Amino acid sequence: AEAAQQAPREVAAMPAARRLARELGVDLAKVKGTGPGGVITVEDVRRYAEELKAKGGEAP
Amino acid sequence: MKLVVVGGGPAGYAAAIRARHLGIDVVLVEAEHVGGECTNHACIPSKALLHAAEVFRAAASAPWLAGQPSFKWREAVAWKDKVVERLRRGIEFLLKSAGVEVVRGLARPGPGKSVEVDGRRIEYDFLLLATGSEPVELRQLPRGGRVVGTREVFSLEEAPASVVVVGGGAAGVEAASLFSMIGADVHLVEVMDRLLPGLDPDVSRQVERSLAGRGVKVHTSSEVAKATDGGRSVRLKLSTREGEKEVEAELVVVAVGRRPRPGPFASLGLELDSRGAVKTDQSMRTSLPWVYAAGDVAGPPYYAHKAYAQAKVAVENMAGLKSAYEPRAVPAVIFSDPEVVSVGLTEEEAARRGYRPKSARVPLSAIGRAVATDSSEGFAKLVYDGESRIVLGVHMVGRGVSELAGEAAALVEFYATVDDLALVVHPHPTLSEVFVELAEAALGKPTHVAKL
Amino acid sequence: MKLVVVGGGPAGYAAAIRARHLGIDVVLVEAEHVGGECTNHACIPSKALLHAAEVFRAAASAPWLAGQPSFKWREAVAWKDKVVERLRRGIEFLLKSAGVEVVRGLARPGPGKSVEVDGRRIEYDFLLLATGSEPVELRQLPRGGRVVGTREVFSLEEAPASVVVVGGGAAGVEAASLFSMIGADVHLVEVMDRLLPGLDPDVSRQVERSLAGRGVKVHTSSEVAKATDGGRSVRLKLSTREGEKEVEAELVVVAVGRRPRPGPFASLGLELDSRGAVKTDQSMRTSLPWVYAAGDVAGPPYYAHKAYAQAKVAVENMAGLKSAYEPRAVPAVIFSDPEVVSVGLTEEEAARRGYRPKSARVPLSAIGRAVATDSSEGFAKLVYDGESRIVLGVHMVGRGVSELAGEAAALVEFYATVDDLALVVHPHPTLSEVFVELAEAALGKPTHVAKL
Ligand SMILES: Cc1cc2nc3c(=O)[nH]c(=O)nc-3n(C[C@H](O)[C@H](O)[C@H](O)COP(=O)(O)OP(=O)(O)OC[C@H]3O[C@@H](n4cnc5c(N)ncnc54)[C@H](O)[C@@H]3O)c2cc1C
Ligand SMILES: Cc1cc2nc3c(=O)[nH]c(=O)nc-3n(C[C@H](O)[C@H](O)[C@H](O)COP(=O)(O)OP(=O)(O)OC[C@H]3O[C@@H](n4cnc5c(N)ncnc54)[C@H](O)[C@@H]3O)c2cc1C
Repeated sequence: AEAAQQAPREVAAMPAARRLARELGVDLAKVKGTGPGGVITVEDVRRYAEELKAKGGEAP
Repeated sequence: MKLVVVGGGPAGYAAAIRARHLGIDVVLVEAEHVGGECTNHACIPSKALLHAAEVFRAAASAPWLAGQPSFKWREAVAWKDKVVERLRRGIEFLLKSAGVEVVRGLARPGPGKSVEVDGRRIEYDFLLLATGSEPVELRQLPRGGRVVGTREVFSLEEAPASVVVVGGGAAGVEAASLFSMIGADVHLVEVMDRLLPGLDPDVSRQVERSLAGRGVKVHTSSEVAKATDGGRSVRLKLSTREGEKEVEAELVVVAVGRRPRPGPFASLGLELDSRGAVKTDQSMRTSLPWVYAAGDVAGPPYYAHKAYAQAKVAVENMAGLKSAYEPRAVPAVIFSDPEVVSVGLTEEEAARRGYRPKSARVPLSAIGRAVATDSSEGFAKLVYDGESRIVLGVHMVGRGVSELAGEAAALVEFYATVDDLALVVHPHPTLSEVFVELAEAALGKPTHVAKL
Repeated sequence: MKLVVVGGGPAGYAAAIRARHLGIDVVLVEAEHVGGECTNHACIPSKALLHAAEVFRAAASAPWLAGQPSFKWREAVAWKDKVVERLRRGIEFLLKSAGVEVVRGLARPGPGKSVEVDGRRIEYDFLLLATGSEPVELRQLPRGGRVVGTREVFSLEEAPASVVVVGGGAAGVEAASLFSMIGADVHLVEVMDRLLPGLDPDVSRQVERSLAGRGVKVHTSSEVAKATDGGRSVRLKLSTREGEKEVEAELVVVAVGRRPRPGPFASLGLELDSRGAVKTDQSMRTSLPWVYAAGDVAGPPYYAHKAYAQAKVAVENMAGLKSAYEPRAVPAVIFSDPEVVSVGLTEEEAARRGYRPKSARVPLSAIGRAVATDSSEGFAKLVYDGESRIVLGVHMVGRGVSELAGEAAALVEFYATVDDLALVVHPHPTLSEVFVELAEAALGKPTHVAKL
């Protein structure tokens, strides 16, 4: 599991974004990053989760 | 909700405090002293004595000081004891302020969800095992008399004039540094073909060169075959690649590693790995859903900061938060002279994981502060992915580099690229400028290293 | 394409080297020595002597050393000279390796796009002004005799037994530290109501307390009204809020700031700002499109690392790259004892820019390494936005904090949130753990500080 997670082309996300994604069950691969160099920030995860909720009505 | 934490080391006390923040009732059971091995017998005493030795070394080698100083071991130990006591009392105070009940004694599993301490039964909803680790012994070199473990080193009555340190890992290299800095005759014996075998090979080479430069006799690919106590000294027969050797010293320090210590809790039937470490998932939950483990008992790497991080994750999960222990970088720092830092991946590890690693290297002699503090021996190496240019690892040897490990970890955690790093303005003159230099070297435009 | 760089300090030499990487032909003109003020007379000599003094201070206050050391000023100066020479030669070597032509002499503007040096005319396509700054003088305290500037301090024949330092900015606080560490009787005079008036007020307070604790007499809201040279000492009349005071010392050091020095290039008619700094845009281009400026001549802040960063931007733009000088954080570091770091915004500045700043504060006494190195005086403060939780600034006072400024800058540049920071594993025991502690304090769950 560790190897797969650290594998290249992994999604670049800040630590708190990784953690929030886990908390909300968000797939980081689908989130667009707006941080330096396109890194996914906590804000990005939050925005994505809200958009999903607005669209589908159900939890992401 | 009630949590019993067994063990008051970094894992245990951090867990107890974080649990209180989350509104959990906590009893912490500790057999010896809060602060654990780390505060009382390992991290702190070693760093305090290394600091004392460094003050001596710097003074003794400074051409601008008159009056040759001499190192008073007993006074250094007494000062170290004060440091330890101050920090231990600090932890006691923090636990008290947080409302943690601390129970003294050896905990054992009780019936159902309970532990027993000196006949007292304490029930829990969750149990956190934070029982740490114990030293690995060498059959051919049993401790006793002039053969000691790392704990004893920091409380010796007198400084030995000669020492053989057996084990070239972090603790061994620190012990060899300590004694050589205060003028002892030191042998360092390592079974593998280099010191610090887990780290970048360039790091090992530099550390060997630096120690040898101060007179430490480094014996790699060498094993202790036999020990003979001669009363006033111990004689060790080493079997090495080049045949047998004999070394002799007043003191032998065995520092050949540690092993997880579930102790009486082994009887819970928790799943263990091949090393004997309690197996956990990323939430630090063991094979029994109400039992968590954190710190050394959950296996390597054996660092207090790993213990802190795991402990917090464990109690957050008990409180229903979905945190996970999944750092990209857990710094390894060795407080030897020179210091060693290893954060993230080495080139070899990176290649194994499918990256296309490249590296950049900068000698510390290129850094103004290193020269201006008489500390220009050593180097820093940056490992990054050749395609994405993301920083994967940082490896350094040099006096003072320990304080750069935090930034290195942040770079790896933040997926910083070398392009990003090159644009972070680092103050002049500091050692931390080496980060800019490394990034520029990676980009083919170093300022303070001649381009070949 | 041909570039002439005037001035071989941090701005000038970094520009010349970067320009060569970009394939630009470069002539660098330097009137004194490459390395500029910084390497030869400021950053490096001050840090080398502060290091020497710190080795003495640490040794003299260590209960584990026998034999009271004494500080030999001349030997310290001689060692400092060697450090400076080694670094200056290093820069000469780097320039040579990069293929930069170095011309000695004072450059003046020539006709058209040329400069003249001792009658030689050198044509250029682009000119970079990297002429640095010069000390501001005090009318009532002209330099000469026992009244010296910062340059002279580092080459005094003898250490003064008593000193008045006039100016409580970075250079003044460093000079006061230096002399007080080696046992001189020191007065420090500042016209504003606190030392380091540009920084966080808590920082000023701590520095004042620490200096006072070592016996430095700090006079804030005080101005030199009159100076009388008594031959073996100088007497200064200070006008203070509480009326007049008199102080006397063997040496007076004037460190009341610096001012940009375009020198002969003022005649080019470049636009200057109210301070006399050459105005530039973010590409470091002046009002003449073929003239760029970088470093002190382009105005404050006066730091070598700012000079490096601007210089690289300037030449990158000459080469057609669209880089810009727009850092979010330019660290301020003062290498006094204790050291001072200020990175990014203070709370006040953050509020002015429309953030909703909050702050967290951690005393260094909460950090194991600080206690184990006898350096627990001081604190760290994190400023972050209350809404986004993005780190806006870090302000610290304490022995050894200078090496933490790079990480602080990285946090600000990478828009790290306190949540991100709390998850970066920092090694134990290091000062850098204060970052985790600050982040946890901001999140209301500090581990090593009691929550009230
Ligand atoms: C010489 C040396 C130097 C080191 N230096 C560093 C360093 O600089 N930095 C670093 O990060 N790491 C260092 N380490 C490693 C570090 O000490 C450990 O990683 C750390 O102590 C692990 O913390 P822990 O809480 O898991 O266990 P410990 O600190 O070992 O604490 C476990 C505690 O549990 C108690 N306990 C165990 N079983 C029971 C029971 N059944 N009932 C009650 N109490 C029990 C023990 O008495 C002990 O106090 C060093 C180790 C050594 C040997
Ligand atoms: C006491 C003191 C301590 C300091 N400590 C630090 C510190 O620790 N860290 C830090 O970052 N900053 C420090 N500074 C500030 C730092 O020295 C300056 O910011 C830095 O030197 C600016 O670099 P520069 O290249 O712009 O100019 P300078 O270093 O001043 O270099 C300018 C060069 O241009 C040459 N020159 C000028 N005009 C001409 C001409 N017409 N023709 C030919 N050559 C010319 C000069 O001879 C000089 O060598 C300190 C300053 C002082 C006074």
